[in-house]
Amino acid sequence: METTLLIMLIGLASCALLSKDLLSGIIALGAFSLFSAVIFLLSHAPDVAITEAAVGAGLTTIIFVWAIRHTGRDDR
Amino acid sequence: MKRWSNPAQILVSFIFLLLFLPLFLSQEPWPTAARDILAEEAEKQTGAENIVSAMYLGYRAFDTLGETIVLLIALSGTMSVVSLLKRNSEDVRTPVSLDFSLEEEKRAHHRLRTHLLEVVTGKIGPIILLFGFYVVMHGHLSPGGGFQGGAIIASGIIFFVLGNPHRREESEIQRTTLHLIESSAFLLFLLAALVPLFMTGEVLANPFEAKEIYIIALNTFIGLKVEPGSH
Amino acid sequence: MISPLLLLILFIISLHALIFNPSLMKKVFALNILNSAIVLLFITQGASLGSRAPFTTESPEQMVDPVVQALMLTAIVIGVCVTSFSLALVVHLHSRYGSFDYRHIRKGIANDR
Amino acid sequence: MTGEMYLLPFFLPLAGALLLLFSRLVSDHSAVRPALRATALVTTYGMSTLFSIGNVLSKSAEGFIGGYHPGIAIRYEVTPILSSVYLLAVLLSFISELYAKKEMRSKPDIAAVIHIQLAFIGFTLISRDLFNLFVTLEVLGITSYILIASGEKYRASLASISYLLMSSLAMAFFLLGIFGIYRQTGSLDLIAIRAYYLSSPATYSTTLSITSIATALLMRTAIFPVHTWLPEAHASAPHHVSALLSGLLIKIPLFPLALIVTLTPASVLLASVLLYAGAVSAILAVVSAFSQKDMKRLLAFHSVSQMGYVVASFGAFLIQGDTELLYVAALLHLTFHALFKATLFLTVGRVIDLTHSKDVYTVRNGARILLDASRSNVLVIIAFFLSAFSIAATPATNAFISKQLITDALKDYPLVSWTLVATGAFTVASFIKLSRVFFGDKSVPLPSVKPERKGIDAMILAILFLLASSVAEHFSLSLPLLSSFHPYDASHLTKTFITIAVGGGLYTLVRFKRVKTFMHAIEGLAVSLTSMLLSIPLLIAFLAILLHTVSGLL
Repeated sequence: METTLLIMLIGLASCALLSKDLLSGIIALGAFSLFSAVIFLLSHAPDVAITEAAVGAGLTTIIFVWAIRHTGRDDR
Repeated sequence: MKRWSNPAQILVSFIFLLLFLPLFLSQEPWPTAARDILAEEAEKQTGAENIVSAMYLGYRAFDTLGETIVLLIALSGTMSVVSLLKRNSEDVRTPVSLDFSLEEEKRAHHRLRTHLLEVVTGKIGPIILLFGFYVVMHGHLSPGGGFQGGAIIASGIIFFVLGNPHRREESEIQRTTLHLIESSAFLLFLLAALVPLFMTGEVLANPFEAKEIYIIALNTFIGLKVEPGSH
Repeated sequence: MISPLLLLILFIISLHALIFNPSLMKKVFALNILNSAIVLLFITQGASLGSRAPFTTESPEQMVDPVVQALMLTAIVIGVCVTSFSLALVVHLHSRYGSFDYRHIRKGIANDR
Repeated sequence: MTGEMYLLPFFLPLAGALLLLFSRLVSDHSAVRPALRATALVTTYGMSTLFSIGNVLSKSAEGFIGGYHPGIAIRYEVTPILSSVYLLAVLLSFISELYAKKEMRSKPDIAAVIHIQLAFIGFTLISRDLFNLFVTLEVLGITSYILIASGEKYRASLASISYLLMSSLAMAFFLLGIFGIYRQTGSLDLIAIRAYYLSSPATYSTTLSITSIATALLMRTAIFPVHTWLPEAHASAPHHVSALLSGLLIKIPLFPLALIVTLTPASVLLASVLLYAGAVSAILAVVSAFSQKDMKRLLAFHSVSQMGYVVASFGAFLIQGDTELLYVAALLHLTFHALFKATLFLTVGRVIDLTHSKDVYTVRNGARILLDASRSNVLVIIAFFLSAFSIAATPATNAFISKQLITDALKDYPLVSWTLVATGAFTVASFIKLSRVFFGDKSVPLPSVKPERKGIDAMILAILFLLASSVAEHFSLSLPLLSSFHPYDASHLTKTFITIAVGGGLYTLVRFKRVKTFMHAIEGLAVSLTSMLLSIPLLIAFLAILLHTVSGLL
């Protein structure tokens, strides 16, 4: 289970780092955080999971979206 | 096509992979000394059943102080850079809801989407706020605590703001309120750190008979601190 | 055994992007992933001790290590703060030079002087 | 004082920062605002000075924050030496804030950042816990990114984000190092970790973890080859920030570094790396400094170079372990450098502000321009020349003592010692170059400048420097440890005069065309962000392999 999730994380990370469209990159990053939160939960770390979900998947995504609203979504 | 990943660079990264391999794959058993002490003493010393909270706000509350201060100054730094941006661009007075949509999505025929957003956020917002307060107050018993709860409350507020497309940013008033909450939370946290110094001679020690009060208080202060910080 | 290896791969992918990708935005992405990789490493390895979340219970020998969890809470928050400030700087630079590529920005700054 | 009252001076700046944050709530024209600001200044600088003096005069104290269980809680240690370094930090932050008092009044946030930085400088000094060091270093990092970017220039923003990326990468490796050490020792307390490594063999993972942490600290100290962020960051920041960062902040990570170096069983090797890296850093940076056109870049490269002296003697001290002389030499030079580098940045900053140019080749008549602006600027000119003489280590200045002490104490390592003497000659040359800015042809018409009313700061600045300088020199010579050290005997004076003469000679060499093209080539060298970032994992890997193979051979 953990292995599958980790492989998905690697996929999402590559997706975020390679995509030319920043918005899809940000969504991939958000999904990355969400899956890491699931891994934390599976590793018996509920506190870290709740933090990662609230902060990593929530706030960070909002900050990123705010940023590309000011810059445009092309990675130029 | 991608000039930044030529073979030489991939080789360099591969060498790093080999060099750091032993650190990641080390097979030594994980140390248990700290866990055993904590399992024995944490609840007695701090009053928190959640041992992570006991660590975070008891044994290592000093790290948490550093963390909240990072949050405080990163926020004020970000704000000061952002205020430079606003000065340069004309669309200062866009509604907050549009702040989170991209350029081409500002058009009128996306109204339906906004309407949907309005209804959903209006219903979910209060529940999120309630849940946030629950997480803050129960940090010593269950997973979560001030930081997480604060972040959840902040998301709830962002939901409210998103759901209300007609509201303009009353930036001046809002900023003052935020500053007030933020500074008072910092004051309370600092008091929580320093008052024990004069009561018991230790910084950040737990001065109460009922130990969990201190943890709940710290959780609340951090929640207060985070909540405006996340806007 | 397999999960630390995967985390190492994740670490190296983000390290590679952080160093070699010229786009500042992608560098910030990579920094985020780099931090997450280390946090994941701490938590998954710290969980090798047992099979219970760290709450006071009758069987402390089955509990995972609470120390690393508390440390990682702090590390996650600090990571987010650094990300938000760096994004503000990136947006600030982009507003003037219209690019995320640091080479382009540096040229622009040299021309401005 | 009892218990953790020792910690009080380190918390007071936080209270000061808090007052400044509250002052944002008051309207701009209200009288409450200056009152809050004044209280903040008194709390931060006045009261923490008082309590720190108390700490310096009393014995060392150690304990765990919150008085919790050893092994889990955060260990701290307050010693008189650390308290004196903290006093220096208080002094420099105060000068820096005073210099920019107009800006500080309109931006209480930035002033609060300076206060918070001061508090965390203290925490970094006293912390004896690995993860707590990570947190305090992150706070110091984020405060410096914000301060660098506070100049609102795009150049400063790029410098700030380059520094941010490089330092966050280094801190990621720091965290990885914590992982390596914690999984072996099960502890974060540096004293316990040291005890563990004394009794167990070092594996490659151990070495890798320790070098990861050491590299992060070296990067903050700006030692070759991870110094590349510094010149641009310190040159593009506002003047008072440059003074604060160059004078103070780059020195703080040295203290945790000394703790980390002594953790490893191969500490002697790592310390020798410090010794030679310091020397290389000193000579390379001074050559770059000599070639610079931008006045502030020139000064920034000198910071790297002077840190080379300090790190070299720190390294030698850690190799020998019991030679107090080297430690004292390093600390004295660190203190003196903090004083004169801050003064140099502030005085040169004044010239830059008045002439609107940073070009060391075209700005002339600086002294007359300064005097035209305000009569009291004569003190600025005096302060500049005193600090220039100090950094060039001419007799009767404070750094003369410390540099002689360092080169003397390093006599067991002739290569390093002579490199540092050569560095001295280049330092003299580049300060002749910089001083030309103040002179010029009397017949040339001056650009018209607005008269300014900054006299009081200039006076405070110059007087503080004069006081500090003479007190420091007097004090250092009266240390019992230095009773057998005579800086004013024939051999030292001859060496100094030869160095100065060679420096003058080097300066005249600039007339030759070949030298000029060479200098232009060095000045044009721009380090790309990629190589900046790459240098960190490369250095970690290099050090780890070096230490591991060499200690395996021994």
